[in-house]
Amino acid sequence: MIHENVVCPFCGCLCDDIVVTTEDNQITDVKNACAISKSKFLNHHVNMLESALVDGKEVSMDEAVDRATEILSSADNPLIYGLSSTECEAQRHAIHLAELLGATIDQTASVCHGPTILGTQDAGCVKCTLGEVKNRADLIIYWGCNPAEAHIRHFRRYSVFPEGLFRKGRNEREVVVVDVRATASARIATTFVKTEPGTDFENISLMRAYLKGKRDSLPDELRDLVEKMKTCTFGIIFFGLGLTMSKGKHLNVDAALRLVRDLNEFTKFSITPMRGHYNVTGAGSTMAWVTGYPFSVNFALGYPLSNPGEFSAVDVLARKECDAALIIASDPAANFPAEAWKHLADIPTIVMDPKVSLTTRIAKVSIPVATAGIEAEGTAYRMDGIPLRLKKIVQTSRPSDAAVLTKMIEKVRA
Amino acid sequence: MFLNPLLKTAIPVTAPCIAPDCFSGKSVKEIKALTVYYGNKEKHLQDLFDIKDDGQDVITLGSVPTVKYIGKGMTAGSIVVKGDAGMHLGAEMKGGRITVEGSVSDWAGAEMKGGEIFIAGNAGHCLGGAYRGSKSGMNKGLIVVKGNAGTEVGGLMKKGIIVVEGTLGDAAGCNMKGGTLICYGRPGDRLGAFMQRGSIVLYESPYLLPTFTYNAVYNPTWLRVFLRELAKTPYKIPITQGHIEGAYRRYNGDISELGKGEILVFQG
Amino acid sequence: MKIVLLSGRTTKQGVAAEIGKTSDDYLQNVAVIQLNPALMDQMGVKDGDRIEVKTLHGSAVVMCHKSDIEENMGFIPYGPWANLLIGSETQGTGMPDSKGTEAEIEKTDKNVESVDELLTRIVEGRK
Amino acid sequence: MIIRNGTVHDPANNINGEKMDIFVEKGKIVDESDLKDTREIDASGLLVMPGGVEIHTHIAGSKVNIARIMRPEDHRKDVVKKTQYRRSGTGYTVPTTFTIGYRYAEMGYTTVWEAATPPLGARHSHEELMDIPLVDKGIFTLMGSNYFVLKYTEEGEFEKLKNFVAWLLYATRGYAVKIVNPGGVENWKWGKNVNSLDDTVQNFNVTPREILKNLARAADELHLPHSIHIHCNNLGSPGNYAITKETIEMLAPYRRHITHIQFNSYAGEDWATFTSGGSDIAAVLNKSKNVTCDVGQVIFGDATTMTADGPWQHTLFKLSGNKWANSDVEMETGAGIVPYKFKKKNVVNAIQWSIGLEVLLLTKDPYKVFLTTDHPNAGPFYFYPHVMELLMSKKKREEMIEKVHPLVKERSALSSIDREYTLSDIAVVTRAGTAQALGMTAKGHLGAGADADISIYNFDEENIQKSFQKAAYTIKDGVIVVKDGNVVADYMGRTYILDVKADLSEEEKRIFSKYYTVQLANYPVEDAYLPRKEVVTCA
Repeated sequence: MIHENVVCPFCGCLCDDIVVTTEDNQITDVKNACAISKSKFLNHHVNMLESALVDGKEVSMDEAVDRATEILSSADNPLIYGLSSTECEAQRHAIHLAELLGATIDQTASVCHGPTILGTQDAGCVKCTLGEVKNRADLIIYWGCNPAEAHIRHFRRYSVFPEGLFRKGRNEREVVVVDVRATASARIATTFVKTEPGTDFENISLMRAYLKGKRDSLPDELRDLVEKMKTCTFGIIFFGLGLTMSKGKHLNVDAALRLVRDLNEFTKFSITPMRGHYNVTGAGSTMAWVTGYPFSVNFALGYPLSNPGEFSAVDVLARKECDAALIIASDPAANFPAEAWKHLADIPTIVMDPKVSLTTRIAKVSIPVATAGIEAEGTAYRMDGIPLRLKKIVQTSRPSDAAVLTKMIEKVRA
Repeated sequence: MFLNPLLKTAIPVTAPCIAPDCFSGKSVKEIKALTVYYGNKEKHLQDLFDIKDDGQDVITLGSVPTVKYIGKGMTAGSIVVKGDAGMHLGAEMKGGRITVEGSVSDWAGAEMKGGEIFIAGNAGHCLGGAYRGSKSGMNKGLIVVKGNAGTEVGGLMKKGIIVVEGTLGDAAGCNMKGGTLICYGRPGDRLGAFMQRGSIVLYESPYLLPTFTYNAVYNPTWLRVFLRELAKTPYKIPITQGHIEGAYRRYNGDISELGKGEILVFQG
Repeated sequence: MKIVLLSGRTTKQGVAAEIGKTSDDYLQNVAVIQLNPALMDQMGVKDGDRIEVKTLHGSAVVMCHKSDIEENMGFIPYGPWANLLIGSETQGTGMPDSKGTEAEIEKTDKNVESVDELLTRIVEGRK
Repeated sequence: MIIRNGTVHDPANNINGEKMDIFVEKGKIVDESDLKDTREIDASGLLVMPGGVEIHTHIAGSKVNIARIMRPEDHRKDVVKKTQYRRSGTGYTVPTTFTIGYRYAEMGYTTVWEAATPPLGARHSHEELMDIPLVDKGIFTLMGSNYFVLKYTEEGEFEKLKNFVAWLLYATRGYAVKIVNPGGVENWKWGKNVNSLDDTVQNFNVTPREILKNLARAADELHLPHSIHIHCNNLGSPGNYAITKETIEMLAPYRRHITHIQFNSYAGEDWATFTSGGSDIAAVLNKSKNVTCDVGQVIFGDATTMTADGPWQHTLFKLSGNKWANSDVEMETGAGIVPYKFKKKNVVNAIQWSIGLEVLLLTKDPYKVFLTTDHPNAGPFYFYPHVMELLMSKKKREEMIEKVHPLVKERSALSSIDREYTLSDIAVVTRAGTAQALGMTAKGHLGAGADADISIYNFDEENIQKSFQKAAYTIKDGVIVVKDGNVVADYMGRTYILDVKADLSEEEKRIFSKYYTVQLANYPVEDAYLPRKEVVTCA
């Protein structure tokens, strides 16, 4: 059976033109996909979590869910974390569960583009959908990101190469890569601007001062860049963790957002974060419409309260503040500083995941679930905020994240 | 009133009721019954503290590093913490005084509008700062820290004074719109990022952002008056005659923004 | 040798993670550090040699790969090995310092820990 | 269910304050003879009206959510605790979805319309609507700068345009054609705007006038229940009442609804000479047919402005110095968000405040002008009861005028207006009129066959605002969802969509696949997002 227009559940590009062939409920071929996407579709059944586990022992699904709910209900300060690699329906249920439990809930943005959100909360954000870039952009800047390895089809589908309404293709666009090392992405650039690690804030500040007419001490390379930005007809900055994770974090992003704001005095300019996980944007969206806040939310007082640094997962774990944890579609033992995830091994941790992960290895309860976007349908939001419908292309007896969470909610309410 | 904590875990306690405004006019029995949260569990104050009426109006606490929002929004009276305090100490306070004999966690004095906070140990991040998204942080009042402070001290500050005798983390005075920040130790990097107005006074040489420009060496008249007044406070701030009469190098910035902020570096 | 440690995504890491984090593919592609050949010569190491990386927060043994990165830098893909080396302080943002940490590197005979060994060591160390 | 002995205001059925009983059976209003369920609500001494019908608000979708994400400082001031029946949330200018549903229902509103959905984000709007409980709801689809609309207007291909409008309403599960600063939003994609009805849109040889006329005609010929819903050009600018007047007049004889007309009723040359154009606009409304409007009444205090009018939002960012978000959507539209604070002592703000009231009071037929705050652009929707009080009481208006900038007395006619709204007038501008303008035949009245959406108030003439703030009962489809001002039930309302059905031509499909970044097959909103859909026939 051939499934067309499948939405890829890997990165924030959320490519929706994947063609997947299944035979006897097995994926046998994947077309249009990048290497990672192909690996995800073709290996989705490899290393699966075979059965529900409590303390390493196989149990029935119901027993695992019962045990998980008992642990969470009796905790004084439970943490729910993950969400970015599952569908919005599951996210909405997870938020509801957090509310009922009086838990802290955080999603993976806090260790990814969380600083981007903090920057936006200070400065706002001048952005556009990816099609605007394809149709109009004559200057494309990738700053502190490496789409050639992380968002592999971004160049081809959305920015550098495609023909758009007002741009014929690659030769009508200037492409600049700004990074601390010559990444694979730098190879497709018209210009590569190499910067010293940890100097983005200084560089952007100088560029902004230049735009305000203070022209001293701006290195030639940056002056050429800012002149290009001023004089293009439609410019865009795509930025990544090079800005959010390095020294300055949200202030780096804040500066970049202000730079783009300033550039709109001269021309049309936008900026868009290169979101990592395929539905991390959705996690921020669902949390925002239900609680008002996109991440790091606490329900201990019966209403939502947010404060990254206080209710963010890394901080809550590093300070050992939580006494139980539910991890949904994420692997903090692989992604968090060891200092932070160690605490997950000390408390009863519950993991919902289709696969064996580092966190399932240290968890008290493991619950196998369907892989969203392959075995379960639902909504996901692309990095630019466009929602698309994930498809179910393989049948499974495993419940979706949303179904397991619904059960937990019923049990907590009972 | 003396509150001896009975807390043995790292579970955070939310207790904005520990404030003179809330205690005043209440009997000991009523105070004991005030609502606090231990994690997500609603409790009475007496469940978490051994409360003794010591006949004083001052609220005295033992070491409470996990207790948040002590003195939140208080308008008068006094709190003494005989040890460490948790996050949001004195947040949005309008008057009165808080003394911490140990160290405090992040957001102490955040968005405060008056009153005084004295910290004998270290302070965390966002001291006298703003909550995310706010238009302004500290807007009047005085904070004195004997030890070190974390990042983004005095972020979005509009009015008021912050004195840190130890070192500062990065981005102190970021987005500052007014007020004065004084540091005696090593200031962190990117001081005054996005600064619009206000003054940062330093007694060790900083690494300055390239968007601050040198103006002059001089002895600012306002600073003399200011330091003399500050010396009168009971906090033993190490102000010398030399500081009052000496010369300062003045830098202004952040020129990527309005650029009317100043950083004064003591020269001698 | 002192370097600035960077971490980030690689395609190989992405592909391997989808096979499974306990797979050999993952170990081969993620427990690695990319270094400049000149620096490697200076250290007397060649492609595939083991390197111990130490920071304020911890240490990890990884395999060394040639790359056109700057001489004063080292790149480790996101994953449990990189995460042994970074701290959990987020400065009130939620985000730990994942890029730009200072590190010390040296050649070593120690083995590269597998995911299981690494987990066992840390979890056992807690008890 | 019998609602016994209430004082009923059902102006659509010419019932203006009669003491009578209302009968409800299976979610509908029925004649007494059809009643089986004989439970009673004693409404003696209480005011009974149809449930409120909101015609223009911003409650769901991408720009609302960008505003939520951008404004944590807004949420901290207004927190909503969970209860047995109610989810938690935050309120103030951009409330969370659940809180929106509760607050509308608590005021006695039972139907609300999200007024501006970018087609590509329609799925998002519907997904949020799924989390807005208690009320019926739906979306208007943004079309004023859509590529195909511009293309077919330029080419003079009206039939193709009409087909495309129908298809887009189907694909987005939209209910009405929304037009925001026609042409200006496309020009903003190059950092520019349009300033008159006859300016040319860059790269397209069309004018705002042509876009408006074509869409108005399409909406009429498709027999859409609601007319085109227009956010005029030059919104927010001094002197813009002229373009508003011209827009209303040149669109005759087509039906048209001008939204948040306060923002488009400004006289004067610049900010210094800023004056109300409210009475001029009311005069135009009084003499025109087939036109309705809502006011977008200013509420003093915090607001969050959000609109597809990107160029205006850039101007507002520069005027206010507040943070600014912009979000352009490929092939279709854009959006801008800027927090704003309306201050009593600010002369422009004070005059803006007076204009909404002027238009409401000087327009003779209440079926032409409706109460909105263009939530949250001019202020949050839950201030409606405050505005009702000002409409019903000249004394309250005078008290307010004394508190605002004194120039209001010179630059606005408000202080000279004696009219006081009756309860039936209130019922028209919040219920009967809006339902009629929206073509919702089962809403806005209490005649047999209507939906049993009923609000009951403990009305106190001395305390009008308080009376309308918390309904004694809000009944939705015959279910009591609010009692004594508190939510007492968990209930899911319907989503209203149209029965339009159209296909794209091969040529359109080709253009779509070339210039959009999503597959056409993934574009139309699936039924999964309409848990309770109500399909309205266009006739």
